[in-house]
Amino acid sequence: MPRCEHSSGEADVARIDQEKRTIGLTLLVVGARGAGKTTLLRTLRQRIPAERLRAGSAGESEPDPLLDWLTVDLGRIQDWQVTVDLYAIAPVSNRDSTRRLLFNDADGLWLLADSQGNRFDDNAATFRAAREHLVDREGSQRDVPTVYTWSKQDLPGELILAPDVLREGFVPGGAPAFEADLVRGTGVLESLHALVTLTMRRLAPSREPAG
Amino acid sequence: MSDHSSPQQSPSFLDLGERLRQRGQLEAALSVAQAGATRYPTFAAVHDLIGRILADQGDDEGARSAWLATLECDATHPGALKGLAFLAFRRRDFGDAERYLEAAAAASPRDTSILTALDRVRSMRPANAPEAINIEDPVAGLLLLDNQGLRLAGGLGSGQDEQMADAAAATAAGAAREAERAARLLGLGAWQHLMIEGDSMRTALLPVAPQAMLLLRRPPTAPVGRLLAFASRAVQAARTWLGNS
Amino acid sequence: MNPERWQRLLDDATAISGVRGAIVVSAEDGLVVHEAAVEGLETSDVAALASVVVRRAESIATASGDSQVRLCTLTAENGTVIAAQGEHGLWLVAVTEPDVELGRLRLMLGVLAPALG
Amino acid sequence: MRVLEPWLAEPLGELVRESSARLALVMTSSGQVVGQHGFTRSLDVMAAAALGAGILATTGELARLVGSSSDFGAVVHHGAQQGVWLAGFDTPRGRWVALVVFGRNSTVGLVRMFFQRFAASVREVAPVPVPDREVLAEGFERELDASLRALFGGG
Repeated sequence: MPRCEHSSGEADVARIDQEKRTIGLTLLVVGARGAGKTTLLRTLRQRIPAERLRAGSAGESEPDPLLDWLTVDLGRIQDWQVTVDLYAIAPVSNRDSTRRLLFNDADGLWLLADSQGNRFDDNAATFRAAREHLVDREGSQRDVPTVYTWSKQDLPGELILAPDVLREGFVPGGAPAFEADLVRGTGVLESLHALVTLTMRRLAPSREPAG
Repeated sequence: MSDHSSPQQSPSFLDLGERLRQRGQLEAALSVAQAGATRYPTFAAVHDLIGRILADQGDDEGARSAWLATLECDATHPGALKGLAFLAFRRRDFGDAERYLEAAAAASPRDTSILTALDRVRSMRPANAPEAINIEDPVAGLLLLDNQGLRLAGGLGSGQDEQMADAAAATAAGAAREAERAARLLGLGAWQHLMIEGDSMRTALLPVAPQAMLLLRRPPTAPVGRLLAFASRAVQAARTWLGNS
Repeated sequence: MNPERWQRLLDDATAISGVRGAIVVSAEDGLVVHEAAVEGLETSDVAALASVVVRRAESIATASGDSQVRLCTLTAENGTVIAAQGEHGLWLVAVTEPDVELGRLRLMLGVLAPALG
Repeated sequence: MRVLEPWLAEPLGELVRESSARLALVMTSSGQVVGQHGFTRSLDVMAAAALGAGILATTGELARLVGSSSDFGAVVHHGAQQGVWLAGFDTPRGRWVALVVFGRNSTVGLVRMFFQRFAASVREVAPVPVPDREVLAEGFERELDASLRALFGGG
């Protein structure tokens, strides 16, 4: 778990280390049980060059079903080394303290909806719970960059809801949403690309010590 | 097996050996006692009997070995402590004699013969005669150890085996660290000694060098002031020993 | 538990010339139970450090096959810490100047400490 | 031992060494870890930090409920084999919390003493936060986009 190794003392913002010139983003992947969080992370591991992946629970023999995670090294951008920590959290777990901490620290939210019609309520409940968890350390609601990914869009049409229906049901305002076939990887990298961009945009103008 | 190493009751060979010794039949007494020692190797009384027979024969070195063997079986055996005191007295080492008698007195506080002997030894010793210091003697009650808790030389004194000396060394190093830290953090400067007093023993722990310390162990009857004076000389002796090593 | 009696004991101990302060310490947790000290003595530090020294002294005694430790005296260049065992894990601890009447203090603490319980 | 900022290493090392601590955790009052010793699993660090900060907040609330003018300062759990010391302290970076787990070879008194020294040392050596200025230069997003495209294969 990379969090405590290179975090700034500030809460609720990305970890920016002025001395080492590093930026670390914490992104949470949230989805109902079976929506495809683990598959999504597995696909990222396959699609992103190995040298850009750092330790994650994939290194363990079996991914933790309650908390799967992954660190992606985005490389040097201008003179900043940027990394992204992705945490996939089960909607229900006995690790409330861990989850609370992750939601406190989250810079961006990746909401993954199972496109199957019969999972609509599960998705809704999960997203609602995520928003409830997304509070700052004083308990106020936080607004963080969010992208939506509709998984299982490769299933037969009679089983799934169309992207515009899902958008109508779940997406408030103009947040980006992507259709995805998690196994083949369609839409996954696009979603991450959008989320990282939105999150970094939120950081700008960011800060560093004067003088 | 306990019934092979130590008899339930005082066996008849002890009476026989003692009677033969008292009648002056020392060779016969010794063969009986040695047969008994073979049968019961960890029975303190049989080694004590051998010690007395050998002392009667004038074999002080043999007697000393037998009484040390007795103390290995029973660390506070008064007969062996008295015997060792007797041997020390005979070689006019009154300091050693006093030390063994002090240990015997601690083991048998109501034995007036020991207290009488102790008075006599003390009166024989010149008031300012220094007690002999032998850093390497395992029964001298001087244990030199390094700051990692490893024994460098000496032992805990009569009746305490090497294993126990090693255990004491291991704990003493930690105690020295705490003593040093407590004195320093309380603004008391460098520590000089830690004196530990209990019902059965007085123990002093002193720094000898940055890497070494000395544990000095004496019976509770040993006067504290004299113990510390001796400890101070022992530290010097230990420094010399370390220099020579 | 008798704080009034402890206070009397501590007053007796600190009445000896050269005694900077005296405290009742719980050796198990290294905390001050009662104190009578003069200025400049951090009694909580004394309790913490003295209790650790006492515990280490007890370890030496145990490893050497000796019985309970009754009195533990740490002598340093600029003073002495002396701890006497009372009942129920309580120790009477005094901190002194270097020129204290140590012989008298030893005897007094040895007599006073058993009354701690 | 791991610390977020190098200046914390020495005080934390001394706290651990002198108090014979088995585990130590230093965090902000909101549970953000700033240093730790002895934990081998990061998940445990995070959980301990969250729980520790939570416990201290809860006991502070309890102190207020029972009419205490300040919080309890420290919370101590004393078990048969090990104990836990949990206490808050003020630093130039705000209020922090230390959690120390100690075994039979230490005592509450010893941990308390070295915790106080640790807190004083942190107050002394912690750099005071200075005002910020903007950092991400113009063109950052463009470079980020290019980097992501390169990494994700044009995605």
